[in-house]
Amino acid sequence: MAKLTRRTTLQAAVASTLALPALLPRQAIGQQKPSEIRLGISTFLSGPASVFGVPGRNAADLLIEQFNRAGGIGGVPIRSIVIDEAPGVDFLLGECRRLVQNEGVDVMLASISSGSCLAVAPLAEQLRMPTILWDCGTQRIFEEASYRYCVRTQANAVPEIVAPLLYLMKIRPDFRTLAVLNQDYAWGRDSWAIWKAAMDAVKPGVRVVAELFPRFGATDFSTEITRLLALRPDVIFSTSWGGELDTFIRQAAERRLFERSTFVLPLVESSLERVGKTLPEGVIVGGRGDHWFLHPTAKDTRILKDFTAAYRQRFNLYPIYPTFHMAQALYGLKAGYEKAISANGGSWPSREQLMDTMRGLEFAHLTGTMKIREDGQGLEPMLIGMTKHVNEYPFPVIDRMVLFPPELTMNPIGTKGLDWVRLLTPASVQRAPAEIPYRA
Amino acid sequence: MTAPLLSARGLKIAFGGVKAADGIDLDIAPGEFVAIIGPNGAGKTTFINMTTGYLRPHSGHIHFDGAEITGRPPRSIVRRGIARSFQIPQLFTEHTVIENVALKVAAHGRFWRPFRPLLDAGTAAAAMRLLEQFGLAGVATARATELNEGTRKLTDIAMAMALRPRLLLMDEPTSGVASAEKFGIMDTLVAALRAERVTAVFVEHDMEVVERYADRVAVWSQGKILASGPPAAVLSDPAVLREVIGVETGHAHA
Amino acid sequence: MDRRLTLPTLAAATTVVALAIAAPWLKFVFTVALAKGLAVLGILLLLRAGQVSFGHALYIAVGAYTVAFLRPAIGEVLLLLPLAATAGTIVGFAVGLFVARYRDIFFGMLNLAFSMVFYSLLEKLYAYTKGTDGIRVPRPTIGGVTLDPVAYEWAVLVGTLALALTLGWLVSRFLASPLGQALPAIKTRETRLEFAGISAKRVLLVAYVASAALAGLGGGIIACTTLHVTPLLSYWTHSGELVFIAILGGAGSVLGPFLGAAVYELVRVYAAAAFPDAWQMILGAVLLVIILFAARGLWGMYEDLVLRKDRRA
Amino acid sequence: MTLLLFLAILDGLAYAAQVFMVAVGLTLIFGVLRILNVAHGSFFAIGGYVAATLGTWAAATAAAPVLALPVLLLAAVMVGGVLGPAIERLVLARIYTKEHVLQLLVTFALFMILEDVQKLVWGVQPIFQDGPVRALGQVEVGDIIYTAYQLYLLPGVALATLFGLMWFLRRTLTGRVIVAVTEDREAATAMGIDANRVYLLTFTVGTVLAALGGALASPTTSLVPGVGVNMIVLSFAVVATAGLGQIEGAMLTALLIGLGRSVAVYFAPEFEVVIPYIIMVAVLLIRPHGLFGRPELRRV
Amino acid sequence: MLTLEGVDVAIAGTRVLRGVDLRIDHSGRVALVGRNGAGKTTTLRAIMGLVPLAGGRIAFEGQDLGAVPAHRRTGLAIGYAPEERRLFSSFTVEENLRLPAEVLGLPAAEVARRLDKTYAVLPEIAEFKDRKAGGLSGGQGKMVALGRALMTGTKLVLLDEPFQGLAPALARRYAETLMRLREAEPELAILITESNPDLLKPMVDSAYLIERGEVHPTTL
Repeated sequence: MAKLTRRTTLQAAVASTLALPALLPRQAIGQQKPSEIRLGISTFLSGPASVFGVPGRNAADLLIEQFNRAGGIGGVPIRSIVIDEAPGVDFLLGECRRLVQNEGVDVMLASISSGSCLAVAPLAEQLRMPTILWDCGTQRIFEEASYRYCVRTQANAVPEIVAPLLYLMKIRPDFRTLAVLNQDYAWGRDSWAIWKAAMDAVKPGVRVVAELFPRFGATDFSTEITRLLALRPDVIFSTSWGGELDTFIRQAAERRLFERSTFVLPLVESSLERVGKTLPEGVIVGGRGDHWFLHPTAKDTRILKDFTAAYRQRFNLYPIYPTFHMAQALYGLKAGYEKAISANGGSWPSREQLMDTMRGLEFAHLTGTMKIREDGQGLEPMLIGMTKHVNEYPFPVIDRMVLFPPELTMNPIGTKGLDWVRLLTPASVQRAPAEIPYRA
Repeated sequence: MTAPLLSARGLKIAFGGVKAADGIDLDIAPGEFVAIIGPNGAGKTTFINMTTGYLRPHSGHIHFDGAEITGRPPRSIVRRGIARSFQIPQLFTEHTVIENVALKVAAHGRFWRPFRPLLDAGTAAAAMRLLEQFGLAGVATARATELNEGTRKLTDIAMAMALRPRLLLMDEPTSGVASAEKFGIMDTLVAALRAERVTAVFVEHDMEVVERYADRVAVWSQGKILASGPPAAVLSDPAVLREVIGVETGHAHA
Repeated sequence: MDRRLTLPTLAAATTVVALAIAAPWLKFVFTVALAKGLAVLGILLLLRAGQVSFGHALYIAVGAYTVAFLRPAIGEVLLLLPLAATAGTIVGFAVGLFVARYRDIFFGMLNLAFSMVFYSLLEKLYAYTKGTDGIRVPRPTIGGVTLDPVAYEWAVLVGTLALALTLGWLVSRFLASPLGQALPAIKTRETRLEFAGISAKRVLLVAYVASAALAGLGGGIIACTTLHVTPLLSYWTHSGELVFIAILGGAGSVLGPFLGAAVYELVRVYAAAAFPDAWQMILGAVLLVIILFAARGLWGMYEDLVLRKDRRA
Repeated sequence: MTLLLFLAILDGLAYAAQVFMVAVGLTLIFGVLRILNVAHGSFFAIGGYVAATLGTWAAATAAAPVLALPVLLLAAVMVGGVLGPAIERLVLARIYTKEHVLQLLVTFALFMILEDVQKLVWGVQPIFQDGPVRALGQVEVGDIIYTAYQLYLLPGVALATLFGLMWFLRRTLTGRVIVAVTEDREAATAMGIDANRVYLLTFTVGTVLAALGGALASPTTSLVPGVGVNMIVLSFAVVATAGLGQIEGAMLTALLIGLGRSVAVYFAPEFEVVIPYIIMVAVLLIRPHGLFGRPELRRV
Repeated sequence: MLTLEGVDVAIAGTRVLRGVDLRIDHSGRVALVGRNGAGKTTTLRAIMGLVPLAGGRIAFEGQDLGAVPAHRRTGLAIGYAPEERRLFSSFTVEENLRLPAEVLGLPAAEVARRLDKTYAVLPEIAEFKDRKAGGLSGGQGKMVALGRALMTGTKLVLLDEPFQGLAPALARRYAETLMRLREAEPELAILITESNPDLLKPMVDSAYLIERGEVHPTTL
């Protein structure tokens, strides 16, 4: 393969195209134990979202090595093939087809971008390709269609936004004004819509003083910050991430915006190490699930400690939520295969058997156990807390943690998240579990 | 005298202080063949540019066939029946001679039919007829870049004729052409003009050509018309000789 | 049509079908490539006039979103595609009226500006476009028949191939017409056209609208193939990609765009497979090499090879 | 309201300064070489990355606050001084005689290559080095806190660049040589000017300016893959609106865009994204060759 | 001093100069006359290295100019006043004059000396030396172009159609200037092109006729 692709002439490209399919005669349903599990992974390797994509890929490399050292899945080693989803849907769908029809991939782990997931899911059905949606956040996927070949091993936008809102209500119930600053693209708009609907339900009458949607990829927020400084909202909500969130935090800190308003940053867990103690104490932190390398209940477990150590040793960074999401996908896949194999009397499961097993599956991963619902949606708790500066780390840690269970934050099967959040009541806040303080 | 085909009154234009036209009055009668002579930079080409709409005079008026055309865009003026050729022939270098002419034939007729080939039967025939008239049939399929200067000049004029003008303005039809060729070229084009009954004005430096072919000569100097009349009379006028000394008189060939 | 093109055209069409039979995943890749090739065919028209649009992804997106928006009401490819082309034509005419007045860099930049405004709108008008998540297009019928996925993919590929052949032929006819032959005059000296009684602006406008229609159709096909459209379709790098393909394929022939598009997609696929972290660099290097050493593109290389063979024979 | 407007103007000026710094090198290069350099955004990004790298190194030394600002300039000179001549000699010099489309695409190819080079060198983690901002401290306007970097340094550097360039082009021999080549390459050659050297020099200066833009932006923004992409489009809009090769025009356009954008953020945030394009289309409608552009005389 | 031997030049595939032989001696004043489009301008451009030679050889003081890039030729003490003036319009007149001398790296005193010399020959341009070249009239521009050529052309100046487009009064003034130059700089060689030979009669000692790119010695 590598040898073929290195040729650059047209003839060679055409010739290799012709030759490749012949190299890989595979049956559509392989009941026999394969020599390896081929795992296609789509992630961002270029562009701004590679901040998540590359850590996700790194986690996959690390865990697949670990799995393979321990005998792979059901005795079969895993081999991953990574593709870049940055060039857009038309390219990604072509690549997925190539992976499935040419590379003989057995399972796909699809995508960070919600747009990619929405496009890949129907293709997975068409190709009968077991697909795990490993990081994309949109709740639309399982609400608007049902898929046999797709499951998601993490939560979705609904709990990811509802949990920080409930936390805010618990910590600072008296806020009256709020401003939002989100990236101007689907996630920024979606997450604001959920927040607004939920907030109007649990605390009617909050005045939204500014809705700022700077351009996706913006490099400067000083105008927005001036405006926020002038408006002095009680709360500033932002689901921004990556470089833009870092920029916003730095610029806001330099201009002491944090002193005037309470910040709710549901994705800031992924920026903590980079922004360091520039991010002051008292900021509400989320990480799209119960992911943190100092997870309050899992931090002393072997599995998390080893992973964090190995990840740090290899990449010189602490793991962030996309690495946890990737780990969940891989642990889920492993658990699914193993359960299906044993249900199948020890013989290798078909794709359909695998996917049927995935539904309702409960599996252990880095920070605990989680469950995949019958509709394919994963259920995981939401870890929300507040920044605190400690001496052990050069960046903020999370204190006053609350682990919101899915029952409290996730809409049931058959409902639409955006409708369901309108049914939340101030009483929902009362059901929140107790805070867990940070412990070194 | 019949009403003039072209009538210019009080044309003025200046470029950065240089008066290229400083009150030009000129009438061209139907069927005339008028030469414009004068030193380089006297405003001869500027007159052509104003008449064809490329430049707008700062003041003055031009009428063609009784209608005012001052300041109209070139394409509107072409449509009314004034075509021009260029001192440096404006050929489409990537095309053959017949394609060049055919394009102008089509421009005058069926230009906006997007899927009809340029060289369809009608257009090709019309183009070929023109080429024959100009003695260019032999080079019809040659590329424009392969031609010598004289042939390019003729092609350029044939292209202008393809627009079926009533008035043709030619900018130095024999410049850059070897002396041996100049009369041949002029014979060919004058015959073609006569056959099509086209009125023509040409800028020329070569007095032999002017004497031999022009019905009338207009002498340009510093943006003004110094004299106008039959070649024999004008070219013996001492004032003209003095002012228009820049025109090659032939003695330099000695 | 130039008879020299017949053989390579047939060979190329046969190759596409043969490869798609041999490797099913190529059906999709080739369909997208041919659809982009249609848009590049439009770019070619403008290149003939010496103008480069750095915003033609706009019309691809217009076509694609037309299909996406109308799909709930109209479930038929044979209706959706003409509508996509029509939408491209209409938007192309409106924008063309404005941009046809400008040349060179200004022409390129204004096209870029319009495409970026459109891109922003697609992202902004979240209520209608679902922003960057994009709109899913349920598989439409073809000729009233609901096809299974594989048959549908074949039908779209073969249909696109037929469209590419037909439109390629029409464009080559167009280029041979007086109107098409007048395009180079805009590149060199457009006053020549004015002195022939022809409005250069109108000539360019015709070419522009045609290019927009082709790109709109290409976008429609892309929507019917990917079955999911996102605003990224109209991003300026995608416009750059179209120009890239035009130069890669070679502007000398109507086959160039399709050749270029197919090679571009294949190079990208193989570069991405071999170097997932640096495929863009490979593409850039290919482009650089083509421009520095074979500026007439792949078609120019082919011509050189064939001509040399002819001379030897 | 008045206060808001005043604040909007302050923000607009700071933003305009950044926009100008990005666009000025591009417009200079276009003025002389007649090449619209798509790789300009990459130079911006690499300038930023190198500045951040050097800044991190400087921050570790004892003289951190003193070094914070000079390293920005150093980074720009390093990046421009290496990449500019290398690219001009190895690539651009081969295509000056080719069509404009090809020239544009060559820089597009360079952009694609540099984009990945930058990723391979600096990775995908956002990099942030705000030493210079911290070194300069804060300023209070009313009860609004600004950073001195944003309020004084950026506009100051932009003005210094503008006047420096104007002085350089009008008052120094090298500058006048550049202007002479811009006006008439052949006549300049006939006057003894080596146009190739002028091209090399101009491209290098333009590259240094692009890198300086990036270096100046690096203390206030995160460097991530793709940070250069957005800059390209914005600076193209500035160059076309200004009139090609017009440095003062670039400043005026940057001001229009900066003020337009900040007013939009205050009063109609939905329009913020399209402000540069609206300004561009509006200006070109009225002045088809840009604010300061002169129509080139059409040849018959 | 300057010899052209069998010089061929082709522009866009058309041969513009065909085997041109031409010779200028020290302090020689030579006219090159011919009609528009005959190849006069191309001859001067070939001498200045602005068009590539398709054949033949140009030598200056025995040195083959083929080895001297175009921008080095003013350094050989050749000055050139192109047709159409081609002044740098955003510069002042004096900046235009200074530029070629400064580009040569001449010391400031030498530049000043040459400037004084130029103003002495062309006193009228000293009057508007601070005006922008873009605002000059045609005649003024011609004078400045001549002055600019004199700033580097201490051995040879090439004047391309200096009289073209000048009103008779201006042409007379320009001719007087050339006569003055002849007295001020007796050593200076001059090559003038012109379509009107009579204008040059009083000021040259030999002449060539150029026609269709071919050059023959002639008398005026």
